[in-house]
Amino acid sequence: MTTNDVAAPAGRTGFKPHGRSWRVSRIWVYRLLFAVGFLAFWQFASGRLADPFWISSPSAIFARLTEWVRAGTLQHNLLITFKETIAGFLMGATAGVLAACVAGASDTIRRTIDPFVTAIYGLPKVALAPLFIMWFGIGMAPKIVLAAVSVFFLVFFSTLSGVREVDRKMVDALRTMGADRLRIQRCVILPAAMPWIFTGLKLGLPYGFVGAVAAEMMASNAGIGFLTQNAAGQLDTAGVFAALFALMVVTSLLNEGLGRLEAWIFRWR
Amino acid sequence: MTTNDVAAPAGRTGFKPHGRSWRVSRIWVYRLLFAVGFLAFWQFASGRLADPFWISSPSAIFARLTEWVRAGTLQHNLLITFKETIAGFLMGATAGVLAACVAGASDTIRRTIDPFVTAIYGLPKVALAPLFIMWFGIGMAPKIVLAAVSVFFLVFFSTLSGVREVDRKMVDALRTMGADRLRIQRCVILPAAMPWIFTGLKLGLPYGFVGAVAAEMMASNAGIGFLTQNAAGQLDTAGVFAALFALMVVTSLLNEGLGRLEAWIFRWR
Amino acid sequence: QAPKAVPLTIGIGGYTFAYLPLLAAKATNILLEEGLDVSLVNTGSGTNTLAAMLGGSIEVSGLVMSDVILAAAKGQKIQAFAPLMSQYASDAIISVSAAKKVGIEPGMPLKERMARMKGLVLAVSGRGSGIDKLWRYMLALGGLDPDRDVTLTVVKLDQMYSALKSGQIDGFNTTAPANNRAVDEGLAVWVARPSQGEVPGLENFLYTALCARPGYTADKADVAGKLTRGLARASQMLQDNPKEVGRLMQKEFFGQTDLQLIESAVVDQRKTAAVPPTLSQQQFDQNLEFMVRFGHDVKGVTYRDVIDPRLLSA
Amino acid sequence: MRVCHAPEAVAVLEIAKPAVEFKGVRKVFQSRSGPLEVLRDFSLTVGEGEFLAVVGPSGSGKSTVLNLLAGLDAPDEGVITCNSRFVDGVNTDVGYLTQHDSLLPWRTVEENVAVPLEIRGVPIAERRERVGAMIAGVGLKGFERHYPSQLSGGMRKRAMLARTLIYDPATLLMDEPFGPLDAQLKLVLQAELMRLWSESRKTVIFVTHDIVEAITLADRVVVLSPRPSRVKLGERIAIGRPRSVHDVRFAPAFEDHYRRLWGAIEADIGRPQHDHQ
Amino acid sequence: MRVCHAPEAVAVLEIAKPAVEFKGVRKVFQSRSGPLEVLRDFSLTVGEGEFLAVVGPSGSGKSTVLNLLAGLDAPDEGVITCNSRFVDGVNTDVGYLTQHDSLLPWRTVEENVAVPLEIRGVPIAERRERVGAMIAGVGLKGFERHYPSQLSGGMRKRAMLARTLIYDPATLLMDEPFGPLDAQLKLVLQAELMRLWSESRKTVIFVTHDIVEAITLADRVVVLSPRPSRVKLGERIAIGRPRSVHDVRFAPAFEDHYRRLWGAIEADIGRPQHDHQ
Ligand SMILES: Nc1ncnc2c1ncn2[C@@H]1O[C@H](COP(=O)(O)OP(=O)(O)OP(=O)(O)O)[C@@H](O)[C@H]1O
Ligand SMILES: Nc1ncnc2c1ncn2[C@@H]1O[C@H](COP(=O)(O)OP(=O)(O)OP(=O)(O)O)[C@@H](O)[C@H]1O
Ligand SMILES: [Mg+2]
Ligand SMILES: [Mg+2]
Repeated sequence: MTTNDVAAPAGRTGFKPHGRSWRVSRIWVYRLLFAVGFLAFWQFASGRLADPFWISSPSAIFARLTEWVRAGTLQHNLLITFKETIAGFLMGATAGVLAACVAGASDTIRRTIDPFVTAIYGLPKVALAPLFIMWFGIGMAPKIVLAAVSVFFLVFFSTLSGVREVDRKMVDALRTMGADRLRIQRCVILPAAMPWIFTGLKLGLPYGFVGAVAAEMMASNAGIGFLTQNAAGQLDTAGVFAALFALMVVTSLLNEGLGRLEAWIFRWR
Repeated sequence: MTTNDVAAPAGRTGFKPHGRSWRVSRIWVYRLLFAVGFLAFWQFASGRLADPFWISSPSAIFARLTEWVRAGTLQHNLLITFKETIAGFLMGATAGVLAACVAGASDTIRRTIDPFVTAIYGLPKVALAPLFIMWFGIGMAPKIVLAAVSVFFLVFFSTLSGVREVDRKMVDALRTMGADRLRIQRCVILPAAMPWIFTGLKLGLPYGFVGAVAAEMMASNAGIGFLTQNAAGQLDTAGVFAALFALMVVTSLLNEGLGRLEAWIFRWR
Repeated sequence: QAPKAVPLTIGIGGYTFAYLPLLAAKATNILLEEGLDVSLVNTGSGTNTLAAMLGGSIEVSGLVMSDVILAAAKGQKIQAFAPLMSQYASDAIISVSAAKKVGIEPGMPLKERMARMKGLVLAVSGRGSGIDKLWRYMLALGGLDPDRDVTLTVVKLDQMYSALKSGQIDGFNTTAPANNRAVDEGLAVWVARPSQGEVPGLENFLYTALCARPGYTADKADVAGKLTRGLARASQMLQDNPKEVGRLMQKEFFGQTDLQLIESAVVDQRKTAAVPPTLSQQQFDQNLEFMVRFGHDVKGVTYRDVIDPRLLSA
Repeated sequence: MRVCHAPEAVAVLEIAKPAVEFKGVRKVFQSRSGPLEVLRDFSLTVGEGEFLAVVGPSGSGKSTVLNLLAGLDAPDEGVITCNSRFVDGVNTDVGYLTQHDSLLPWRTVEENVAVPLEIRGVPIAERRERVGAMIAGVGLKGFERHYPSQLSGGMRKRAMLARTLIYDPATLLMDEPFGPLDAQLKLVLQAELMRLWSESRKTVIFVTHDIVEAITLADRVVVLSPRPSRVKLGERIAIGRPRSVHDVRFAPAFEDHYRRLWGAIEADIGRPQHDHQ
Repeated sequence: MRVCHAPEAVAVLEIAKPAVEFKGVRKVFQSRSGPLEVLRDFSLTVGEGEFLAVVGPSGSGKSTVLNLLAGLDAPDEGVITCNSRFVDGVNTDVGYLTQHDSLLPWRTVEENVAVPLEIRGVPIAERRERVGAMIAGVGLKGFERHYPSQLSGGMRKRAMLARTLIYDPATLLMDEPFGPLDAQLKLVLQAELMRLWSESRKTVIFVTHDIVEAITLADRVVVLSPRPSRVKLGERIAIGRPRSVHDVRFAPAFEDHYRRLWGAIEADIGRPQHDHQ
C-alpha cells in the first residue's frame, strides 16, 4: 500500500493488477490538466486582466525559449547552473548529514551549537555578497558555495530532527549487543532518519538552485541567474520568465527523481 | 530522559535531583564560551589576518550597535522587521500546515500538485521583485508576503512529510471507531506530525526573516534590510554586521523559544 | 588578430550607460582591434565590484569615482587610470502624473522645477548613495529640505523603473537607459539632467572611471594602455557616429530592448563620455567637495591616492 | 458455498442469523520472496451474539482474518459480510483490539480510553464517568494520567481493552487481548469480559493462543490450519452458561474439548515452512 | 544485605558464584500523577548458569528489573552487578529479548538476525550459515527476506528470539519471548531453548506469565509482589534434568510447585491500585 489516502477504503487499489501503473499515468494526466489549465488562464489574462509587461504570456515565453534553444543559449546557461548546483548540493547534503550525525550524537553539543547554527542559517546571504565575492571570486566557486550553504542548513536541521526522533528502543537494542557509536549511526540512526534526510534533500535541492542563481545574479557572465538578471536589466519579462521556467522544469524533474529514489529506499514499508 | 546522548550511560543523569537545571545552565556556559572564543578570535584576526574593511571587528560592531541603540535606530528598525516577519510567519505557517493536511489527505492530490509546488518553491524570489512591487507596493505588504512565502514552503513540505509518515495503525484504529477525516487529522495526524511541523517552523522562522530582509533590501524606508543596504552602499562593514548581528540575536532567541514550546508539547515522551 | 588578443575580465555594476564608453568600446570591437578580448561581469553594485577586485578575481573594473574615494578613505588602495564619464550621468525623472500634479513643465528653469517637487516620493538606491546625494543637491537648489519636503525611499537600482511604472514612486534619478526609456514611453518627464550639464556645480564632473590596484599601469602597462586607447577611440566614435554605436550596443547588450530607444539614448548621452580623457586634480577636488558636503569623512584622501593619470599624460 | 471441508458446517445450520460471514476468501501478500498465500477458500460464519474463539499456528492468518473483517485490508477473492453489509471499506461496526499497540502516545490513558466517546460526541461529564469506571475495571486506577510510554506491556494492553470495550460496538474483534497478562489478572479480566458479554450478547471474535482460555470463554472454538489457512476444526463448547472462569477447567466436557483442540493443533507438527510459490 | 524478607536466602547460600546480583535496589518513576515507586529494597541473586524464571503481576516491575540489569535505565538506590562488574552503563554482557518490538524495520529477517554477528565482525560466509540455521530453528524458514512489517506478531517475536540467541551472550534476559506463540510452537521453542541452555549453561533470566512454562524451564522461579516490588517467593524447582517439555507437567513435583506459585500470585488479589505517593 503506497497510498496515504485517509478516506479511501484502505488498500484495495494497491492490490489490483497493474494498479500502480494506472495510478501513475492517471497522476500524469492530472498534472497535465493542471498545467494546461494554468497556462491557458495565464495566456488569457495576459493583455486582458494584466499588462504583459508584468506577467508576459506563455506564448511569448515559449517563443523566447525556442529562440534560446535554437541559439544554444538555454542549454549552455542551464548546464552551468546545473553543474554548480549539483556540486553544491552534493557537498552541502553530505556535510549536512554528517554534521547532523555528529551534533545529534550528543545532546550537549547539539544544544550548545544550536543557536549559533540557527543564527548563521538565518543570515540573509545576499547581505554577505561582497564577502562571498571577495573570498570565492566571480567564477563558479561562489555559486557552488552558496548552493552548498543553502542545501547544508536545510539538510542539517532536517537530519538533526530525524536523529533526535530515532526510537530509543532500537538504539538500546543495538547497544546491548555491543554496537559502538559508529555502527549505531550506520545501522539505526541513519536508516531511521531517512525520511527526514529525504525531506531535507527535497527542501534543499530547489534552494541549492536558488542559491546558485542568486550568486549568479550577484556576479557572473553565464548561468540562469545571468540570463534572468540580463533580461530583468532590460525589463524583458518574457526573458525572465523563460529563464525561470527552464529552472523550474529542472528543479521539478530532479525532485521527482529524488522522490523515486526515496520510494525505492523505503520499499520495506 | 531528555538526553539523546548515544554514548552516555543511559538515563542516569536524568534522575539526579536538579539534574535538568544544572544541565541547562551548563549548556549556557558552553554557549557563552563558544561565543566568547569566536568573538575573541574575530577581534584578533581583524587587522592581523584580514582587513577590517571586509570583516570589521567585534569592537567596531559593538560600538556601532551602542550608537544605534542610543539613537533608537536599532530598536526602530528591528521592530519593523520583527513585525513584518512575525505577521508573515503566522500567515505562512498556518497556511503551510493547513495546505499540507489537505494535500496529505489524498495521495492523488499530493502527487498531482507536488511538482508545481516544488517548482514555485524553487523559484528565486528576487527574480520576481518587479511583480512583488507591482502587486504589493513598497510598504510593509511585500515584506510580509515574502516572509510568509518563505515560511509557507518550508512548513508545507515538512508537515507534508510528517503527514505521510504517520503510523497507519493509529489511523486505522481511529477509523474503525468511526472517526471522520477531520477528527483523524486532529487526533492522530497533527499530533503525529508535530515533530515535523516543528522542524518546519524552526526552518521557516529564520527564512521568514531572510525573506522580509530581502524584500526590505528591494525597496523600503526602514527595517534591518534597509539598515544593511544603507551600510553596504557606504562600504560600512561594521554597520552591515551590526544590523545582521541584531537580526541573528532575534532569530536565535525566537528559535530557542520555539524549542521550549516544542519541549513543552512533547512532555509525553 | 584574434589569437593575439589578451583576455581580460572587467567588472561593472550593471549594464547601464554609467559605463557608456566601455560598453561602446566592447560593442564596436574597438577593444578587440586593440588586441584585448574583454568580457564584462555584472556584479550588481560598486561594493561587489570592489570586493571582486580586492579579492583578486578581477584586475580592472568600472567604478563610480565616489566609491573609489570612499574606499580609499577606508584604507583600500584603488586607483582610477582612465576616465569613462565626465558628466554626472544620472538624470532625474518624475512620472507624468506627478508632473501634472505639481505643475512641472519642460520649459521651466531647473530651480523652479526643483522648487515644485514638494511632496513627491523619490527613489534612492540607499541613504548616502550617489543618487541620494544628487537628489539632495538638486532639491537644495530649489530651496527644498530633502528630509521634510519629499520622501526619499530606498529602492534597488534595477527596480526603480518597475516601481515608477506601477505607481509606487513618483520619480528617480539613474543612468540611462532606464530613465530614457520611461521618458520615451511617455511614462515620465525629465526634471533635471546633470548629464547635459544643466546642473550648476556638476559640470564636467568625473563620474565613472576604469580602476585597478596601484601599480597596475606600470605592471601591465601594455594592457592598460590598450584599454585607455580603446576607450578614447570609443568615446570619440560616440561623438562622431552615435547611431552606429547605439546599433552595435543594442546588438551586443540590449537585444531585448527597442533599437530606437538605445540609439536615441546614446545620442542623448554621448556628451557624457570623457572627450578628451582627463583625470584632473580639479575633477578630483570637485568629487571630494561633493562628498564632504554630504558628510562623508574623506578629507584625508589625496589626488595621488586614487588617481593614476600617467597613461593619460603619456 | 463449499462447506464439505468445513467441520463447522453443521454448526452453521444451527445459527439463525449470521452476524459475520467469510465466503471463499483468498488473501495473498506480496513480498520480496514472491507471493504468499495466507488464506485460500476461507469460509467462516459467526452467528449473532456468538462468542467465537480462534486458535491456530503462529503466522497462520488469524490477524489477517480480523483485519479483513475490520476492512483494513481487502481480500483478493471472496466476500465478507458483517451485520448484513458487505465489507468493502473500513468497517465501523466493529470494535477491534489489535495485536499490536495502537494507543495514541501523546494522550494519557484516560484520554486514550475516551477517544471512542469523543468520536460519538458523548458529553464530557458522562464521558469522564464512563472512562473512570472502565479504567478501574481493567485495573489501571491510579494510571489515568500516565502516557502509554509510562506503562508496562500488560498495562498498555489493558488500556487498549478499556478503549475497545467502552466503545460498545455491535461486534468485538479481539486479537490476543490477555496475552501479556499474569494468570491472576487474566482470570479477572476474563470474568469481566464474560459478564459484559452475557449482559449485551455481542458478537465476539477472540483470537488467542491459550486453549484453556478459548474453551473458558467461547461458544465455539475454531482452529485454523497452517498457511494457506482454512478452518480446520470447529469445536462447539458444550459447557453451560453462566460459567465461572475458575471452574470451567473442572467441567466434565473440558477435558474432551481440550484434547480435541490440542490434537488439531498438534497435528500440524512438521508443517511446511517453505510456502512461497 | 537484608535477606530476612527474601525466601530465596537459603538458595543464595547454595550458589557458588553469583552471576547477577541486585542489592537494595530502588526505582522510582516520575509521572504527571507523582512519583511511582516500582522497586523498593529489591534484592535478587542469580547464580552462574542458573535458569531463573520471573513471574509476577502485570505492572509489578519485571521489565524494569531487566532494563536495570541491561543498563538501559539506572536505579535510584542500590547496586546491580553482572558477572562481577557493576552495571552503570549499557551492559553488553547480556543478550536482551525485550517485551516490545525492537527489530529494525528496514532490514529483512535475515539481516535483522545477522546484526549481532555483524557487530562481532563474524565473516560473511559463517554469518550467513549461522543466520540460516537460526532462522530455521525458530521456524521462520521461507521468511528470510521478509521485512518485519510483513510478519505476524508471533513471527516477529521469533525473529527477535533468533537475534538474541545467535548472539551467544554470557547472560540471557528474555521478557515473555513465547507470549504470542501458539501452544504447539511454544513447546517446540521451549525444547530448543532447553537444549541450547543445557549445552552452554548460560545464566538466563526469563520473564513469563505462564506458570507452567516457568516450572518447565527454570531451576528457580521467583514471584514478584505488586508494586513496590520485591521478591515474594523463590521456588526452587525440584524436577530433574534433562526435562522434556511435554512431560514436565506430569512430574510428581509439578503439582506442588504449581500450587505454591499460583498461591503466591493469587494472594495479590485486591492488590492496591492507588499507589502513587
Ligand atoms: N503486509 C504483509 N506483507 C506480507 N506478508 C504479510 C503481511 N502481513 C502478514 N503477512 C503474512 O501473513 C501471514 C499471516 O499473518 P497474520 O498476522 O495473520 O498471522 P497470525 O495468525 O495473526 O499470527 P500470530 O499468531 O503470530 O499473530 C504471515 O505469514 C505473515 O508473514
Ligand atoms: N518510563 C516510565 N515512566 C513512568 N512509569 C513507568 C515507566 N516505565 C515503567 N513504568 C511503570 O513501572 C511499573 C512497572 O513496569 P514494568 O514494565 O516493569 O512492568 P512489568 O512487570 O514488566 O509488567 P508487564 O507484565 O505488564 O509487562 C508500571 O507500573 C509502569 O507504569
Ligand atoms: Mg496475529
Ligand atoms: Mg513487562
